[in-house]
Amino acid sequence: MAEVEAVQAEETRVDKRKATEYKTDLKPIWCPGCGDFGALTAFYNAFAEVGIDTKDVAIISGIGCSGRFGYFIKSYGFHVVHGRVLPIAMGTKVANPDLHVFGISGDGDALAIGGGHIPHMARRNLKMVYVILDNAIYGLTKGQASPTSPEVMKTGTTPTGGFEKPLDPVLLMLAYGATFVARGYTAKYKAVSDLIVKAMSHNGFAVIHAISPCPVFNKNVTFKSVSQLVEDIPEDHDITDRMKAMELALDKDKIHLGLFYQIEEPSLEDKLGLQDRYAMKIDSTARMNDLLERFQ
Amino acid sequence: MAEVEAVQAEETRVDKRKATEYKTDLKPIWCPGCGDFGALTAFYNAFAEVGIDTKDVAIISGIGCSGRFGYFIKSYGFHVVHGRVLPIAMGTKVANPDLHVFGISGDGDALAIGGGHIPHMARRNLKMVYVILDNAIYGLTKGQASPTSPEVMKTGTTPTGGFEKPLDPVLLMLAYGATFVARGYTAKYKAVSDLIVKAMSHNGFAVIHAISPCPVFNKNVTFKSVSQLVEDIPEDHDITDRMKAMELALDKDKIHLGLFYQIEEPSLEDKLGLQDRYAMKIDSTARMNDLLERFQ
Amino acid sequence: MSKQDIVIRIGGEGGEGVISAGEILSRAAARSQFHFFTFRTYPAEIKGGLAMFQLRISRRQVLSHGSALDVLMCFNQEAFDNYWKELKPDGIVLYDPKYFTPPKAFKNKSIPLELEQISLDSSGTTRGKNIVAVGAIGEMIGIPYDTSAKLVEEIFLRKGEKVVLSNQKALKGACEYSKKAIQKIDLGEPEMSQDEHWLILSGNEALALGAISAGCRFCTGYPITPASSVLEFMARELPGFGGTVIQCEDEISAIGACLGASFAGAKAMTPTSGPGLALMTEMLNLAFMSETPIVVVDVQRSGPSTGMPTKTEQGDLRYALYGSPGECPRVVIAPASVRDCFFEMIRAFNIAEKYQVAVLVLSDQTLANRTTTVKRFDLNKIHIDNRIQPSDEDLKNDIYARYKLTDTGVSPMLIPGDPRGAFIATGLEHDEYCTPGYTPELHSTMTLKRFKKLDTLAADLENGGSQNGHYFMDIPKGAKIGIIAWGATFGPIREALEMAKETGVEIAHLHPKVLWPLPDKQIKEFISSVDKVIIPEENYLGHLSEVIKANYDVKPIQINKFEGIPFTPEELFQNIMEVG
Amino acid sequence: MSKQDIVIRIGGEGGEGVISAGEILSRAAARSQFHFFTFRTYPAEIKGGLAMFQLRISRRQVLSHGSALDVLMCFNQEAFDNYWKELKPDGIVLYDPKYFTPPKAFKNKSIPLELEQISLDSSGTTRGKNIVAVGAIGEMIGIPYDTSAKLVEEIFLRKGEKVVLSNQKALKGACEYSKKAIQKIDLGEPEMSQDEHWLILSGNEALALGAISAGCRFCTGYPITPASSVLEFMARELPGFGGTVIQCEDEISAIGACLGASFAGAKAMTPTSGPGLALMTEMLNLAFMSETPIVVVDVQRSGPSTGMPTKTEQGDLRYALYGSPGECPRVVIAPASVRDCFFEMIRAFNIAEKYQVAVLVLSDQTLANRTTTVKRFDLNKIHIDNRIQPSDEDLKNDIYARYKLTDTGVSPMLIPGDPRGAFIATGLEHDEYCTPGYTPELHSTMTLKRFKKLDTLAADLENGGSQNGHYFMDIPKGAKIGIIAWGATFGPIREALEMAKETGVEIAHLHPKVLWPLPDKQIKEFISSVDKVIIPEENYLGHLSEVIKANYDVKPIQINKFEGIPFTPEELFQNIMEVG
Ligand SMILES: Cc1ncc(C[n+]2csc(CCOP(=O)(O)OP(=O)(O)O)c2C)c(N)n1
Ligand SMILES: Cc1ncc(C[n+]2csc(CCOP(=O)(O)OP(=O)(O)O)c2C)c(N)n1
Ligand code: SF4
Ligand code: SF4
Ligand SMILES: [Mg+2]
Ligand SMILES: [Mg+2]
Repeated sequence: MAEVEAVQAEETRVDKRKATEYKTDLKPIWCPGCGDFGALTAFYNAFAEVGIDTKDVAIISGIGCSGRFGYFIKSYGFHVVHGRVLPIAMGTKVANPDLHVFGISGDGDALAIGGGHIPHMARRNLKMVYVILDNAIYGLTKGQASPTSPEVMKTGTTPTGGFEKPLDPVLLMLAYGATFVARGYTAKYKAVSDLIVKAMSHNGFAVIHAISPCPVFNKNVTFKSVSQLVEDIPEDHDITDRMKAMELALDKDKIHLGLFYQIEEPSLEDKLGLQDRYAMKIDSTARMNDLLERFQ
Repeated sequence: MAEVEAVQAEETRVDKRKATEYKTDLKPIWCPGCGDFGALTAFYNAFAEVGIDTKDVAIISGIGCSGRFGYFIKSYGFHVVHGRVLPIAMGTKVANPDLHVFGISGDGDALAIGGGHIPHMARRNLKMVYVILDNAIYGLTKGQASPTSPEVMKTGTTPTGGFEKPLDPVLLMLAYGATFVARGYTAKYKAVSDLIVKAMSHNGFAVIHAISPCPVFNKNVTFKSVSQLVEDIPEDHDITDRMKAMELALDKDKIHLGLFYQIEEPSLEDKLGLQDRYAMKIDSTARMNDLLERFQ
Repeated sequence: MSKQDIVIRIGGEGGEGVISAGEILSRAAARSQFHFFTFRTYPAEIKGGLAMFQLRISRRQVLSHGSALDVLMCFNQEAFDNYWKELKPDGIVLYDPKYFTPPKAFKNKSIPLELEQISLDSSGTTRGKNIVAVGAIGEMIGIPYDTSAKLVEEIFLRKGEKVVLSNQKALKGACEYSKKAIQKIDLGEPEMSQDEHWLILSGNEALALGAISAGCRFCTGYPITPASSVLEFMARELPGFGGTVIQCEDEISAIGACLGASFAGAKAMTPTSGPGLALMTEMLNLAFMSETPIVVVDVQRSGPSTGMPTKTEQGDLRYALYGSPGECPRVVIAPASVRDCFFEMIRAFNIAEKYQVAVLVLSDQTLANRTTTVKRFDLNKIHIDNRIQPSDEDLKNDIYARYKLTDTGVSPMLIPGDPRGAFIATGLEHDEYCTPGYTPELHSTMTLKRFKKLDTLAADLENGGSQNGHYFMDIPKGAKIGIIAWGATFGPIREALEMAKETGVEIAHLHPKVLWPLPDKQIKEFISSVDKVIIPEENYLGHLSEVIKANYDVKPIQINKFEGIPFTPEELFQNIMEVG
Repeated sequence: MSKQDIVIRIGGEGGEGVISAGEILSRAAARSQFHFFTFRTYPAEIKGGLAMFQLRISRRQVLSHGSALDVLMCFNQEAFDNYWKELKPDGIVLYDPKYFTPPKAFKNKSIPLELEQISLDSSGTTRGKNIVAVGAIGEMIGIPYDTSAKLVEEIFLRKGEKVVLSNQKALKGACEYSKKAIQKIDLGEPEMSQDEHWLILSGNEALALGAISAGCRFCTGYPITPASSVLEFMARELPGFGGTVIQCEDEISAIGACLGASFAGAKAMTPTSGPGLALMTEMLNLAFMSETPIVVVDVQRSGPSTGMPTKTEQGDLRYALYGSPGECPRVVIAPASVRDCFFEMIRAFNIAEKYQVAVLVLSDQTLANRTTTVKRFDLNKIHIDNRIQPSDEDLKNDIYARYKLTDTGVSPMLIPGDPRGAFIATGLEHDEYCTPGYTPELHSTMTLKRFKKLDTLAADLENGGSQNGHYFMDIPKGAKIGIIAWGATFGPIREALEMAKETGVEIAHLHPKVLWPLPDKQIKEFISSVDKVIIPEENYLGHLSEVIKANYDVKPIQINKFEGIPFTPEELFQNIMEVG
């Protein structure tokens, strides 16, 4: 049933622009079969559906295979250093709230070296979309354990298997108080595209955990293994129920896909009154002269 | 009832050593009325009860008023840099598993600059006790907002009130998969002392979130305001129920005190087989010669 | 007694009102047409410990906190024990006999000043203790009662009429007592005219005001002594100018947010100190590689590591110049005075934006916290540079070369949202069009491009491309010795050289404010015009010395002080005469 | 044809077997009593892109990957296009006509080698493509078929008998073809005797082996090219020695864990590269201030920022020496060869432990990945230093002075768990007993103490306190030119100087391995014994040049290559003769 509906939605969906309009001339350098291709397609499609103008998009991406994302989408972008997508995205968005800001990280970029920034971005509820492309491995550095690697997994740095429990990004986001928390699977790129569209209209920090297997370095988390575990979130799930969302995230038997949680809360832009602030006509010199008075 | 029992426990408790044995000659430099005094007393008492030998204790503390902790307890210690208590504690413990390792952080030290380390320490489940002394303010730098400051609070850096939702350390620890999660209140130092004793016998990463008001810089989170909100965790709470623990943490009306969650899982020492590894008698030269063979 | 200037130190337990007494006294002095210069040390502990406020007052403008003390006001025994040695032979001690009395053997003149008792007698409460100190000292140096009383009113008004009155009474009582018990010191007639406008500013305030005047509209930071007050100042004032301030989760996030904001078109800065700066290392590299303008303020404190957070040191220069893995020069600016803090911040932003580089501004703990009289800035004379944006010509053919190779090395920079193009800023090696590339040719071409910008900047500075001097140079006739120095030692050096001049020795002085790129021509000229170069620094290693040695043909004599406290003019004078 | 040595390059699409062909060939060569030296570049992309393996083979020991090419084996057109220019005039091209054929205009000798076809014909599958390359080239330079066949067996055994056989057939086929189609090159008789023991090692392997031999038992890191393989090697091998390896969440955590482990008594190290090193800045300061021994390995890559992760550069020396806010020197060591990687790691640990300091070991991308023949280490001759522990005398009166003032600056260091005392290591300024303190006297006393250790180390090195030379120096009679250099340029320089010698020009060479503290006496001696000093570096700025200029009275001539690839001996020779 759900599937039929999805197909119908797909058919009735009117794309405002063509997905190919967002392609740059650069050919993605990912390995054949890399999960990130699905994410890229999802982005092209989502942008086409929204009909967004390339000039209004800023993609901030980290270091990793996934970090190459920005080069393949026509838009403004900043390919930053490892783990620092969120601070830089924050600056970009606050300084120019008219932009649609997207952050793209790998699982290592987001949850290992960059893990300290996420709770604070969630607290701020800045309006942006953050996509974590999770292959449960360090791809670009050729196969070391990541924070989402299954504990048993043997990798370059865990030759006899790991010894750390994996983290669940969805559960973390819920604990941090993120106001939009979803999970996709890049093999199902249409669903990912839909999540991106939804996320783009969310007034706050929207996180999409996108499972995106690495067929080259990860022999444990594969398209095959993931496909057997995924299941759409039940339709009757109340997306404003945080406890219920956590329960779904903690489900040991299934990987749930879809929107776990969404609530309306003032965004950072609202709280700081950024639109008003930037709209103000200020005579800076006069104001500075007033300020100087105070020091006389 | 609960209180009566606590008092009885207090009375029947046989301290193996005197609390004063753990005092150094250095007088704490905290302001009169600082919550951290209660935490210090709790430590002296817990150590006395356990009868631990000062030589077996290593206290790793961060930067902040709270970071001065180590100087006042007779023991080995490392007063490190801001936010890095956990990595340094990890190295200390792994290299010398016989030590009882304690980490002490302020709320800023733990959750702002140091926030990226916590999920990973939880994943590792290294046997140590981590105490977060939470005054919901930056004390040592004289009053700026911290990750646990109430959103409305006016501070040096939020002159018209803040704009970030506070984080709840207990909820975070539960999401990270920490195996021992508790909350204390330094005004009730006896309960804190009991939690420390319990944490010391936990085989894994034990976190105690200790509310410890700063009467000098925090006018919102005070002994008075906190005392009105705290409530002991119901006695019938199942400490192995993670969902239930999260629910308690999310309670908006009350600040629950006590042990939220404790489960048995192999510690990092167990998983790495550290005790066996260090007990091995290895002829390093012979082994190195063998290894070199492989490169011929 | 008449004097050119007078150095007053107030010492006591932190929190006892030592600092506030000093602050009120200095503002009252300024309103009475005095110039002043303050220096304070905070206790390192959270509460308690010895706090000290030093105030030098004169009719002329003074450039340092002075050397030995004319007046030492002791709130307690500890203050006396720690500071009496710094008194001039004719320096006097004021003390509250309730707390302690100098020993018999003590030779200087000591005058009892019963802070609490006078307060109690005149206002009915002992709370006016610090105001008594203000009144007594004010009277002694000729600050009219009315001026201080007015100030007291302004300060205490928000606490209510009663508090104002009570404090004014304490003030009055103190003045009366002072008239009787303490000899007046005549500092001469005002030089400052009534209608000149003088500001009372600390270095950190001047930095923040400079940043806002330069157009900074985005500021992030993580609290750290002694830089927090810049962040706090910005948090209070920037929103009124349409800007935004966010306290971040750490310094990495703070500088990252600034890079993001700058990428998005805003002028951005982050203030910090040593430990925080250390954490910004990787991002400073990203700024350079991606050519994103940014200003980082480093209020130096005594290190290494956590070190002595409330003490001073010129210890970060080596890091500022060289502290980056990979080849990544930074522009480094060190203001030499409170006034400079304002103007050098404007220069910093101008350079950052014009050359698309990271600019590090090195202040220090003393410069940050000292207050002094500063001639009011003429905002109309400030010149602002902005980043160059691509012309329509640059954008024809629908391809925008973000990292275009140009004669200056500087490429026009599009601002996201501009419909004329798009680009992806990057920390990877890249070609003109942002595409990652790793050929030997590309890397050498782009390396040269990035370094070219520094050469262009050096040439522009040389050609006076900047509004006011990026160095101070004075080569008096007959000078055989030359001092090269940087940062906040400027004032004490000027005064030390005055002293030398009085003994008949002329000494040259070069004080670059832009430390990288160095004022090459001037340094060469300076070096060749003197026989000996002396480089005094408040550090152990002699950072500037090392740079000068690496780049010029000279073997400077080093004078190094590494005690966490600044040079006094007297001590510098002695040292220079010794080694010179 | 007979030659002293031969330079072979194999190029093709990454993942096509280029690297594995080169690796098999080099091991086969070593087993046939050849010396060799390899150089490889990886594609920067994840999959695909041009990969290249260069192999220099000789009967003598060779010190570099050579200059122009004798043999270029092209797996595809791109390899030919990129590399043909580097062929010697008499260099030959081997190509697979299935993929491409050199253009008619191409003048060098070109020989078709149908990689896939030969494999198919002899083994029934095209999969032996890279083995065909091994066989054909091996035959050409005189590697016996049996030796290669044996190696093939060892390598493929875990894939099963069938795979072994099939590959051996392809090998055989290739040998047969080679005999007919490719002229043999005679490299002379073996100098290496059969019973000498030679290891085949890469720089990163040697570093890891050195660390373990030095007693390192704790290693943490965060993956980063080109240092990851050190971490991965340690993860495989250290547990067997009773040690522990943990991949951390970032580099801050990695170095933090090492400091904790070292505090707890273990010898600890962390390997990284530029971007990771940048993040370690604050912790390196803590190491210095708290006097906690630690070794950090920096496998330099081309920067700044993310730069070119798979390319080389000597770009981190300035950072290594100066990159710390506050005054915090680091001991810096740069191995000059694969062999050095082993011994200098031992030195690094010895120094770290003995003087309780942070030691930075600077390797680089080429040194890390090159493999070469290295004489087997005699483990019995290795000298190990450990930190001094307090005597019972030190601990009497029940007070232990962790930061005791001593003549050497080094204080005995108790290990937690020791019942004889306790202490708190700290990053705050402190007195001998770890108590925080901020007086001018204390800070200057402790600053001097910390720097004293460096003086002691310098003197100890000078006095031969270390087992093998901390510098290489050669001043031939009549040398007017002297080269000073550091790190992996050692080999190419030695060979360039050989070339110069052949043209009758003697050139002196000083190559410090310990870069801080510098071998002061030797540098002075060296500088005064030549007329001109040339400093070649694989960077833009001339880092060593700057250091030498700052510390010595000389104006070196710089030769800088900043292309992400190493010097060749030929190119160095040309450059030296030009500027010299
Ligand atoms: C500070 C720093 N440390 C380490 C690296 C090396 N590095 C590059 S990508 C990467 C991790 C890649 O994993 P992930 O983020 O999961 O991305 P993926 O490649 O799997 O998409 C690492 C460790 C770096 N670039 N910078
Ligand atoms: C890298 C770095 N950044 C900033 C500081 C300055 N600093 C010292 S303590 C502190 C925060 C104190 O707050 P908290 O951790 O809550 O401890 P408290 O003082 O409240 O106990 C800060 C920001 C520092 N020492 N190091
Ligand atoms: S290594 Fe893995 S994640 Fe990276 S491009 Fe290849 S398949 Fe994708
Ligand atoms: S400032 Fe606050 S937290 Fe710090 S010692 Fe004083 S009361 Fe305690
Ligand atoms: Mg990944
Ligand atoms: Mg706090």
